[in-house]
This record gives sequence, structure tokens and C-alpha cells, in this order.
Amino acid sequence: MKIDYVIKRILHTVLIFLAVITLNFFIPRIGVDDPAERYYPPQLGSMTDEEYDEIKALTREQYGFDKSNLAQYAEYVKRLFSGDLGNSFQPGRPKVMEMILERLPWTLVLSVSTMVISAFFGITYGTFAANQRGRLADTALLASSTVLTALPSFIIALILSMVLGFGLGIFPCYADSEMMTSFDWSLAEIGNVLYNAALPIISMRIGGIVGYAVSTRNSVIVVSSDDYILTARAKGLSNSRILYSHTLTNYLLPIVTRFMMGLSGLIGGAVVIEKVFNWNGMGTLFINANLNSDYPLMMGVMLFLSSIALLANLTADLLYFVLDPRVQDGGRR
Amino acid sequence: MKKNRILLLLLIISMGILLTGCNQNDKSDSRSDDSLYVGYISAGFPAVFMPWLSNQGISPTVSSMIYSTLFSYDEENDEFLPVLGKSWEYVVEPDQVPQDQDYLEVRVEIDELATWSNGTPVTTEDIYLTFDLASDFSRSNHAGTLAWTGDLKHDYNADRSGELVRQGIFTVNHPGDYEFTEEDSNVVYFHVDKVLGAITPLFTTILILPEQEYNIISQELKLNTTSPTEELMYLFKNPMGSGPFTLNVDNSGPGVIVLERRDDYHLKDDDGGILYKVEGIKFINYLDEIVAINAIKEGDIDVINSSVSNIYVDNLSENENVSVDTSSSAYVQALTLNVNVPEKYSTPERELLKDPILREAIKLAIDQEYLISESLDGQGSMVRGGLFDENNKYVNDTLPFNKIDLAKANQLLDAAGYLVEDGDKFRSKDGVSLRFEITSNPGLKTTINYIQVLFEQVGIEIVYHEGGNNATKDYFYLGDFDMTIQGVSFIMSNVDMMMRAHFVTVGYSSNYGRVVDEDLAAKVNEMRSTLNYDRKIELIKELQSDIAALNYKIPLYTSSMSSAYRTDVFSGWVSVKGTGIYNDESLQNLTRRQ
Amino acid sequence: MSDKVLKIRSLKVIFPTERGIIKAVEGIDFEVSKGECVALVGESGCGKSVSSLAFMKLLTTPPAIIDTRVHEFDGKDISNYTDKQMKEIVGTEMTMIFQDALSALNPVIKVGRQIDEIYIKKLGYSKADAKAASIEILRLVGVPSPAKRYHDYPHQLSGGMRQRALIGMSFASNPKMMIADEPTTALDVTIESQILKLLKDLQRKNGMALVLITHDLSVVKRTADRVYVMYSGKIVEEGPTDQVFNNPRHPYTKGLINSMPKIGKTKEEFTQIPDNVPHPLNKPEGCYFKPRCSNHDPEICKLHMPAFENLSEYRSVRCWNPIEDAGGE
Amino acid sequence: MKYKNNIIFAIAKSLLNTLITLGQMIIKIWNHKKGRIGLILVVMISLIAIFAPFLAPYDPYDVLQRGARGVGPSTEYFLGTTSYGQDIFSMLIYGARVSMSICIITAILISFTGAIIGIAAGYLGKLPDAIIMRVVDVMLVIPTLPITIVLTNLFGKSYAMLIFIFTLFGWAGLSRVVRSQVLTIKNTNYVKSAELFGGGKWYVMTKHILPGVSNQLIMNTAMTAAGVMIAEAGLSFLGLGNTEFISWGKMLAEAQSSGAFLLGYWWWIIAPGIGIFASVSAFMLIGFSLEEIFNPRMKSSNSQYKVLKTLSGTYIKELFEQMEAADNVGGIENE
Repeated sequence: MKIDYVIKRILHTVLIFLAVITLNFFIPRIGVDDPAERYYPPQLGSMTDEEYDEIKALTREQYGFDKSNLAQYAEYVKRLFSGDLGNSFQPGRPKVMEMILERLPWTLVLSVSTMVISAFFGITYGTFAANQRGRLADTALLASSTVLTALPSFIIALILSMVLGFGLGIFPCYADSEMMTSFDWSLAEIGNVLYNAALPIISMRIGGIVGYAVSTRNSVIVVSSDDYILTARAKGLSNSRILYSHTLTNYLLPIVTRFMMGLSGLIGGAVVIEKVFNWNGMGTLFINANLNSDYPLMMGVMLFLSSIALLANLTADLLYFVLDPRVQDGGRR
Repeated sequence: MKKNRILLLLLIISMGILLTGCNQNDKSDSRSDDSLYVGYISAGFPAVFMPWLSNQGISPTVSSMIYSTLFSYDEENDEFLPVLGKSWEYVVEPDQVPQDQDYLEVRVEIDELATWSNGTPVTTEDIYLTFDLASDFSRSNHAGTLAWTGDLKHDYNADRSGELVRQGIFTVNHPGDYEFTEEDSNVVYFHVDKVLGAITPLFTTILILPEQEYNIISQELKLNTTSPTEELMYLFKNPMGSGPFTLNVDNSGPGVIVLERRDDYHLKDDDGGILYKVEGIKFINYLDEIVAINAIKEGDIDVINSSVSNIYVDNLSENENVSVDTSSSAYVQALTLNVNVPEKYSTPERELLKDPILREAIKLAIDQEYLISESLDGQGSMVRGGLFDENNKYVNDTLPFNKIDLAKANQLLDAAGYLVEDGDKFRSKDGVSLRFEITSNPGLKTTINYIQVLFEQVGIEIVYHEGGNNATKDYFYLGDFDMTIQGVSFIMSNVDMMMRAHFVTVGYSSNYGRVVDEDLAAKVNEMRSTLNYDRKIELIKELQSDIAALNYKIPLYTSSMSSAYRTDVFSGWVSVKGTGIYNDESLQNLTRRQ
Repeated sequence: MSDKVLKIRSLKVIFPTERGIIKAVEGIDFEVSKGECVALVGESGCGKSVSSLAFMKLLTTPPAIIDTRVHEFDGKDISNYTDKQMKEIVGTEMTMIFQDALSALNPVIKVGRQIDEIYIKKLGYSKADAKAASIEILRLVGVPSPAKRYHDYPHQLSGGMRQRALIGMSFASNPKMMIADEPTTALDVTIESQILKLLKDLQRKNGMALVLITHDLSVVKRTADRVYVMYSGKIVEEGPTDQVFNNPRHPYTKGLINSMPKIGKTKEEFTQIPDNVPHPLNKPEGCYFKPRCSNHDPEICKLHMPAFENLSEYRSVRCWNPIEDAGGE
Repeated sequence: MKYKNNIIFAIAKSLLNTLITLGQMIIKIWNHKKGRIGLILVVMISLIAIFAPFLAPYDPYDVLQRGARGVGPSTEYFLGTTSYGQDIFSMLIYGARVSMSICIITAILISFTGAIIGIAAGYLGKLPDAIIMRVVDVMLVIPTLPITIVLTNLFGKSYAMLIFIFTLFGWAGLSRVVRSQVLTIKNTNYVKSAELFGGGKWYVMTKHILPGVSNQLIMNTAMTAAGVMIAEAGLSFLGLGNTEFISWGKMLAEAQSSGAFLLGYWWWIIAPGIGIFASVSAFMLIGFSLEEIFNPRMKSSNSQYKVLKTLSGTYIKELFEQMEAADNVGGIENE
């Protein structure tokens, strides 16, 4: 029964992954008569039509456009599973995988630290607000949540950048490009990264903190009114015991899901923030790929983002499985 | 309640830790070296550098610093200056070449002091391999700057796939019918098309590759294969060139490219000292112009590689350490009409554009002065006949400036049967209304808005149509556009190329948006192949007025370009017409202030 | 006085809301003696659960606002006890069980561990001792193969077993008083009687005071020694169980008894009290039961709330016009 | 023929029902404090959008109506001008047209598709359900903003295409919610009895299931509208939205790339920012109010605390004394 569930979840994930791969393969092929023509426009000057046809034929051959879609697809999947996302259209045809892996850490710096920070502060403050229900801390939270959830992160980013960056000069208005290439794990460098990442992180997740806080607060309140908390209180357990042993275990469940789901959303959303702060992460890589119509790279990034989302979902499911015994017995959540 | 206080405390403490962690400002050490910091506005830096395979973004800039060409071209004196090549000569002077010989022979001597960055000398083998690869379809496709190698005269038996009879370039090691002397070990011969300018692109645009590395290229492992091997990728990632700078691979990334000066570079300054005075160059990527502008104000960079928008000029000038240099740009913006529509994309409107009367009327509706003052805020100048530089001795200065004449335009259109139907604002003919889309990138939208206003007065409706991110790939090559705005330039070194494409040099080009006229084509060919210099100049000027009269590329303006640079760290900036303040001459002249 | 385990005088609980103040409990007096089983009966919404929570000082303030004249537990005045002081007696000396054992047990903690908590946190047992004691108490409350059940999660047990486990949990510390809030509502009839029997046995064996909160009169009849009938935040009748059942004096009590399903009852005898309990925000003037009372006096009942009158030593009623004494006292 | 009429009738009827529910909902929202603010804002912005040509002092699309560049707020230009001399106030008003229409149309489309697919999955069950839910799983995994960028790259970014793409990737989440609701409704007695009495699938779906999920749908439409507003703004901000029209996101993008920061043209950023904020929060307020209307648990408990603060200690004391006194009225008399 227990193992069944895990296997089912994993199979399910694999199935979705295959579907995502398929989409990834076909999306850039929609509406293109002859991909070769798009990928290799002829040059100025002496190229004759025959020469151009020759190049197109060569391109078709090199990219495998001459084969049937199915054969191309099989090839694509085969390469994918050997960790090869193909080669970018960029000059020199660098490997998409390497390009992504080069940028990934810098996007993760933003999104993971943002996640952790917002989850930490959000959960702490949310618990605090729930215990302070109706008082200042709580009302302030609810009021700010109405404001902050309605403000897209890039507007917050623009305002922060205008006020704290360009205006007061407390934080850099844009990321130090050199930092990313010369990073060496020294304390100063880590500090520098934090200093540069401060504004992006704040603007990405100031709303997130509030979001976490509100959902924590609400689930604490909901959980607190559950009967088993009453039982725990009727047992005369200390408040902290009730909080950590009874309330926390239950309200963390939905928050785990939220955390995992949030991760993929954040990396996707980082695209905008990276642009505002000149941050050389996956987002800028993606926009660059878009400008050059570099489909292998675009689809590579998409696949990466989708995989992260999938993995996050799977992790959330498995965590649920570990944390909630009801799921282990096949119960609905 | 106690619990709450602890929670609150925890919150405050961790917030404090975070903030103090953030407050480590160590910006000051970012200028610890003597490199020139160059801001570059693009979506990101490439990870690999294969000199031939890109003509976009920073790649050509960096490649031309790491690798070198045979010669460089001195626009002012119309002569080739030595780089890898020490000297060159026609084996037989062009005017003495027999009529039945359709090629010229050029002899180039390689500088024996020139070395690769690993210290080995540049040899004729390198030159041979380079041109061999560049002209060999089976080992590398044309890409980027290699288009010109079609002018090398290879002769085959019957067709291209047949036996090679005469090789267009050869070295001592690949002798043809020549006798070689001992001193000739440094010599390469070119057989080129009988076109005066043909040697220019061969000399000045093809970056020489090291034979010791690129000898792995074969028919199986093509140079621009879509999936390079590890070995090839290594070469792209760790470029070894013969240019004045080398790439510091470890310190370069998506945001920064670090170039270091080679002190063993074979070219020296007049006093025999190091030619390039800057010790290194750091290109720093900025996604947005505004960020670069702020960086130069803050002192994070010394110069911005590209022209800055006019709106910032006043703001930048407020900073005492920042100067702004204004010079004219290398391009004329021209309204290009699609007169050579491929069948697939033919529409009634596009067919109408083939009517010279309509084109004439369109030209008459354009007011250059108005466009310059309104859309450029006065930062530009008028142009004639598609060319702009009045000091250029090849420009036909008898050509008149385009002047707006709405009355005449309306009169022409009325006479040609383009009439305004009742209740209609715009003209139409045979049920086809004069409604055209200008396909362009959003950057030119302001200009297009003003063109809309101008054309409305002659009853032509103009609609803006965004044409994708990459004009050439998305619409220009395909020929799927009514009108577009295109940069047109005229550089003497490439004059025969320009002329054949009717002045276009920006990126790729195509037949679309170019009148295909047999008489004109014949005249262009005559100009290209004539070996009489004076006759050539005469034809160039004639062609200019012929092409201008066709009115399919209607000059709008040439905009001024403003280059921003700092004067507190380096001195000795040199402004070069058409390229702005960041150029090779500046790099050779800049000295670090103490 | 010392035989009184719990003594409450004039307990009042209100909840302020946007639309007005909810008067949940309006001054009730309540007593339980050692070894006595007292039932607090009433329809849902009459304030009995709130009262029971208030007995144990488990209501969260805010939102609730509580006031009592006397609040004694086991002879000690606990009305001014702090949260911390209360923690010392709640769960050990006074315990409580709730109606739905599934939701009353923490779903993500094993049943055994939840019982352990009492031993470890309240009684200071070691972990191993606690486990042994928990298994023992599970056996005592009649959970089959308790050592195995110890490791089960609440949802893995059957309804009856869950309730047993819950009872075991509140019985673990040999409490002086146990409040059972609708302990059998969620169970079917056979299990119900088993559970009631278990409760009764435990009570007798240990001389524990048991407070049974229920709306089910049949449960009361079978289990309780004494009964309090509550209506709309007030006690309307009090007395020994058999007397109240045989001889109800308040029309509400009578109504409740009449609405009890009973074998052999004809349809005419089986009557529901008309209407519902008044909304706590909208209580009628005068006697709260007046609108539903078939026997009310239009004058006095409308104007004044009747007082809680002692009819005899053991019986009291709150009615202007109590039902005639059917005798048999 | 008769069958066809039935369908038309059913559609008309369900449409009418929807309208009635919608009307009732609007009344409910109006009676809710937060909802009323949201409703007023949405109506106001929509009116501004509809009557933009009458309200805007300048036509921001008209190049001839451009004034001084980079002028701060003044009587001539309420919200100042851009670096290109466009009147920001007029841009804001015209921008409302694009921003609001995209988000309202998309939200409605998403609700429709989400509802239809969700109901189909939930009610039909078995294979259709399995297929639809797997598709939903895939859709939910793909990050929205990047896929939108990819698709606009491929198919252009015309107004209709944007709406299409937003809808294409927006319905999945909703249909999952709808499906789970349908599953609950499906097992209720009235649906079962309707089926038992020979109600066709179509009949049951329109008559019983749709009304059952309509609350969720209307609430979701409001929330989706807010989401689309943010997404469109984000896309435009990246310069990847529709370039032919003025939208608030595009105004921000232009402001950022044209140096509003550096030149200190704060009004250029604040104005569209407020536009986006106001409309997003308006939709959210409506959504929240609906949530509270449908699910009052959270709200009522919260308001208790608010009330508590307004109550004074003496008042409560008096109240308790009153209670005791009332209790003793009869008692005293009887003593």
C-alpha cells in the first residue's frame, strides 16, 4: 500500500515529464514550413540561389530536419536522457545544458534564498500574528497583504530600485556583473553577493513573505480551532508543546506544498526581476534566447523550469506522504 | 505571551543579521586593475568565441581583438595598413591584365614577427587553411563574415562538384604554376575575381585561424556543425588568436568579458613601444541602456560601447568626469519599399509598390527636416541620394536633397489614378487602398508615427507592424513586408559589395527591398569589374543617381551618435567618425591617469 | 463542602461580534460531587459545550469573556488561577473527552504517542514507562491488542476504538473529574452502550466525578445520577435523574422527554418541541422559552425571566408556571 | 429539430441562470464592505477605459499632440509627460483600455473553458476525466510567463493572440478546482435523483452542476482577472507584449528603458504603477469579498476581535451585572 503510492506518484511524474518533453519538442516546430530557412538566412553579397539551397540542404541534414518528425523526436528523447539538451543556435553552437548550468546557480541564489527567507519570516511572523490575533501585528499583516499581493513584484522592484538604488544609493541599482564570474566562496564575496542580491530578493518576495505569513496565520487559526488542539489543551499540555507538537505538524502540511509550488513559480518569475536588476541568471538567458529566436535554448530553459516544477511537486507529494499518515494509507488529502 | 515575545525577538535578530550581511559594500576594489572598463548593452555575453560564426552582439568586437586580419583599411587615405600581412602587391597591375584573364593575382607577404598567443609564429599554412576553410562548403558553410570568399577564383572542371583546376589561394607549399624563391616562404598568393574591391573583404574581414588548432576540421567535423565535438568546443571556448589581446577565460562569463593585452604583439608604435596602451579591456554587460548610463555616472565603467540616447546627453554632461562626444553615425536610415516581393508573399498593396509613380509620390511626401526635428529631437542631419557624407570623395554631390512637395505628390497620384473615394480618407486604385504596413522593430516607432502623419497628407495610410525581434530572420529576408526602415551605408572599401546590394551593409540582406533591374545590374557589374580607377569612380557616381531615381530606398535622415566616456581614469580618447569614441585608435592612445 | 469536586456559581460567558454580543451562558450554577455522574442536557446551541469548556477554563479569552462568582475545584478556588496554574490540574485532575474522536485525536501522531504525552509531560514518566502505561491503559479501556494499536494512527482505528483510546487518554491520570462532551454522538447504538458502560465502570471504580454533556436523554437516563437541563444559556431545571424523568416540572424538560424515541410509544405521544432554540443574538424578552412554550402566561412570561426556584432539597426549576407535580417524589 | 431546440433552450436557460446568479452576486458584493470598494473601482476604471477618448486631454497615439518632454505634473499635464513628450495622464487613460479589456476578456474566457472542461472531467468521469486531468497536470507544470514568451515569439503578440495564449495556459488550475467541486455535487442526492428520473447528462450538467459551481467560477473570474493583469503587465514590461497599443505594463517598460529613474521622472513610473495596483487590488477585493461571502468562517472570527477592541471594560462589567440582576428578579420576588 505504502510503496504503491510512491511508485504511483513517481510513475505519474514520469508520465507528465514525457508529455512535457513532447510539448517541448513540438512547440518550436509548429507553423514552420522549412526550419532550415528560418535558421539560416542567406548572407549578403555573392551568394547565389544555388549556394543558398546548398546551405539549406546542409542545415537540414545537420539539424536532422530532413528526417521525419518521429525520427527527430526519437533522436531528441534519446539525447535528452543522456543529459544533452542539444546545441544552441548561438555562434559556436554551445551546449544548451552547459549554458543553463552556468546561469542556474545565480537564479537559484535569488530564488532559493528568496524562498527560504520568505518561508522563514513568513511562517514565523504568521505564527506570531495568529497568536496576536486582532492586535496590531495581525491587522498590519492583513492590511499589508491586501496591498502587497496586488503589487506585481516588478513594480515593487522598480520602486525599490528607484528609491533605495538610484535615489538613496543604499543598495546597488543593478547587479555587479563581475561578481558572478569571480565568485570564490570567500566571505567578502558572499557578502558582496548578498549585498547585490538584496534588492532583487526583497522585491521578489516581499509579497511572498506576506503571502506565507497570511497563509500561516490562517492555517494556524484553522488548526487551532481543530478539535485535537482542544484535546491537547484539555490534556493540560504547555503552549509550546501544543504549538510545536500538535499545531505545527498539521499546519506545515499545506505550507510544504506551497513552498514546493512556490519554487518553480519563483524561477519563472525571476525573468522579470533579473531584467530590472541586470542579473545574469536563467531569466536573462531566456530573454536573450527569445530575442535570437534560439529555440533549442528556449526550449531547454522551458524544460528545465518544467522539470524543476515537476520535481518540486513530486517532493511535495512525497513529503506529504512522509508527514501525513493518512496519505500513506491511500486516504485523500 | 512569552512565546510571542521570543518569536518577535527571533524575527528582529534574523532581520538584523540579514541586513548587516547585506551592508558589506566593497565596491571600491572593483577598479583595482588598469583595465579599460567598457559597458556593453546586450541581452548577454556568449560563452564561446568562434570568430567567423557570428556577426551579432559582442562576438565580432571581441573576436577582432583576439584574432587579426591580414590588413586593415585606412578610410582616409584609401590604403591597406599591415597587420598579419606585411605587404601586398598585384603580380600584374590591374590595368595590364590581359583581357581574356578573368582574375587578378595578388601576392601577400606575411609578417614573420607575427605570433599566435602561445608564442608560435603565424605561417602561410595558417592563411592557407583559413581561406581554404572559408571557401570550402563541404567543411564549413558560409556564415557571418565569410560571404565575401566567393570572390576567390576557384576554377572547377565542369561544375562546382567537379575537379578543382585552379585554387583561388595557394602558398609555397601548395604551388601552382609559379616559381618560388627562398624568400617566398612567407608569401601567399590569391587569385581573386577581377573586381577592384574584391581584395578588401579578403584582406580586412577574414580573421585568420591557427592551423595548429583548426586542422581538425574535416568533412565529417564541419566548422559550424550544429553539434560540435568536445575538442572543437574547447577551441571555441579558449580562443587562440594572433591579435593584440587574449581572452581571460576564467574571469569571463555571461556578464563580463576580460581581455588581456599581449605584450609580444608584433605591431609596435612609432617609438617601438607597445602599440596598445591599455593593459586590458573589461566588457561589462548591461541589459538596459539606463543601467549602463548609471554605471558610467557611478564610475563603474569608462566608456559605453554604443551610442547613447539623446535624452541622456544633458544628464550625463552634468557629471564633470563624463564627456559626451557627438559624431555622425555610419548609417542612413532609409524607408525601404518591398519592390521585389516573392510570389508567396505577394499582396495587392505590394504589387502597387512596383509602380514608380507611387514611389515617386511617396518620396515627395517625406520631409527630412521635420523628421529630424521631431523624431530625433534635432540630433541628426539630412541626407541625399541614400548617402550622407559630403566629404566622401565618392559621393555624388550633384544629387539633390529630397525635398517635401505635397502638392506635386498629390498631383502625381491623382494623375496615376489613385483617387480618394467618397467618404474615404485615403486613396485607392482598382479597389486596392493605399494602406501599407511599416514592419520594423519598436525602437523606430516614433519615426514611423511621424511618417504616418506625413503620408496621411497625400492620402496614404501607414500602419505600424512589429516585425519580430530579428528583422532579417523574421521578415526582411523572407520578403514578407510592405515597407521597413533599413540602415544603408556607403564605405569605400566595400563599395562594390554595397553597390550590388544597393548600399545595404547591415547584417544580412536579401534581394527583397531592392529593385531588380537588368540595366542597373549590368551597370553595377561593369563598375565592379572595371580595372580603370577613374571609370570606376565615374560609374559609382552615376549609379548613385540611378539608384536614387528609383525611389525604393528613400533616405530619411542620418542620426548623430553620442558616445559617453569618462575622463578621470583614462586620457587620450580619439573620436572616429562613424564609430564613436570607443575604437581602435582610442585603445592605442589611451593612457591611465595617475 | 469537601465532597464537591466542582462548584460554580453564576458562570457567564459572552462573545462580542460585529452584529452584537452573543450571550452564550447567562449565569449558571453547577456542582458535582465526588463519585457522582452529572449530566448537562440541552439542545445544540444552548450553551452546554461552552459551559463545559468554561468549567475547565479552556475557553480562549478573547474572543470569549467569562465571569464567575465562585469557581472551585476540589475545594480550591481556581477562579483566579493563571494559565500556568491551570495547566497543573487540567489533564491530570480534571480531564475532558470530545464527541468526534477522529477529529479530537491528532491525525498525524500515533495514538500511543498521544497517550504517552500525558504520562511524560504531566506525570513525569520515562519514555519506556509511558509506553508500557499507555498500552496498559489501552487494555483497560478495552482496546483489543493494545500493543499493536499503540502504533496506529487515529484514522486506522474504528470509531469505537478511537473513543476508547480517547477515554483512556483522559483516564490515564486517574482524574478527579472527567467531562465527557457528547461522548457517543458519533457512534452507533451498540458501540454507544459499550462506551457508556465503560465510562460508568471507570467512574464507579475510581470514585471519579463524571460530567456528561449531551443532548441525548436516553444516555442521561442510563448513566447520570443527577441532571441539569439547560436552555439558551440558562439552567431551567435540576434534579436527580429519575425524578426529572418521571416528573419533569419545566415544560422544556417535558418537551425533551416527549421527543425521546422510545419503544412502544405511539405517534401521538412522540412530539417535537416546536421551533428552534432562539438565536443567541435575538433572545426573546422575558422567559426565553416563552415562544416555544404551549403553557405560557402572556403577561408575566413576556416581561420577566423567572428565577431558579428550589422546589425541594434536590430539585429546582426556572418557570413561572411549572408543570404540576406528578407526585412520586 | 426538437432536440436542437432543446439544446438552445437549455443554453438560454443556463445563460439566464448565470445572469441571475451574477446579479445576485453583484448585490452581495455590493453589500460587502471590501467588495463594494472593488466593485466601484472596477466600474470606474472600466468607464474610464470606455470613454477614454472623451476623458483624455490628449490622444497619446497622435504624434502631433506631443508636448514638452519630461515635464512634471502640472495643470497642463496632470501627471507630467514622458521623455518623448506624451501626456502620461492620457496614456494612463488609454492604457486602461488595453489592460482592462485584456484581463476581463481573458478572465471570462478562462472561466468558461475552465468550467466546461472541469465539469466535463468531473461529471463524465472515467476516461475523459483521466485524459483531462493528465493534460491539466502538464499545463500546471509548465511555467506560465516563459511559455507565453515562447508562444508570442512563434505566433506574434497581437492582442487576440495574447488573449488566446493566456487562456490556453490559464484554464488548467480552475478546471481542477471545478472538477473537485463537481465530484462533490455529483454525489449529492438531488443530482442522483435527477439522474434516476432520467435527466440526460446535458440536463444534469446545466441544471444542477453548473449552478453548483457558479460561485466558485465568479470568484475565480475576479481572481483570474487580477492574475492576467499582472501577467500582461509583466510581459509588456519585458518588452514582449503587444507593442502597438499603450498598456500600463508597457508604460512601465518604457519608463524603465527610457531612464525615468535617472532623469528623476518618478511620475512616469508611479502613474502606471498605481493603475495596475488599483485594478489588481479591485479585482482581488472582489475576489476576497466573494470568498468571505461563500466561506464566512474566517471572517466572523476575525471581526470578533475588532469588536472586542471597541468594547470598554465597564460596559462588559455592567452587562454581567445586568445578567445577574435579571436572573435574580424572580428570586427576590419569591423570597
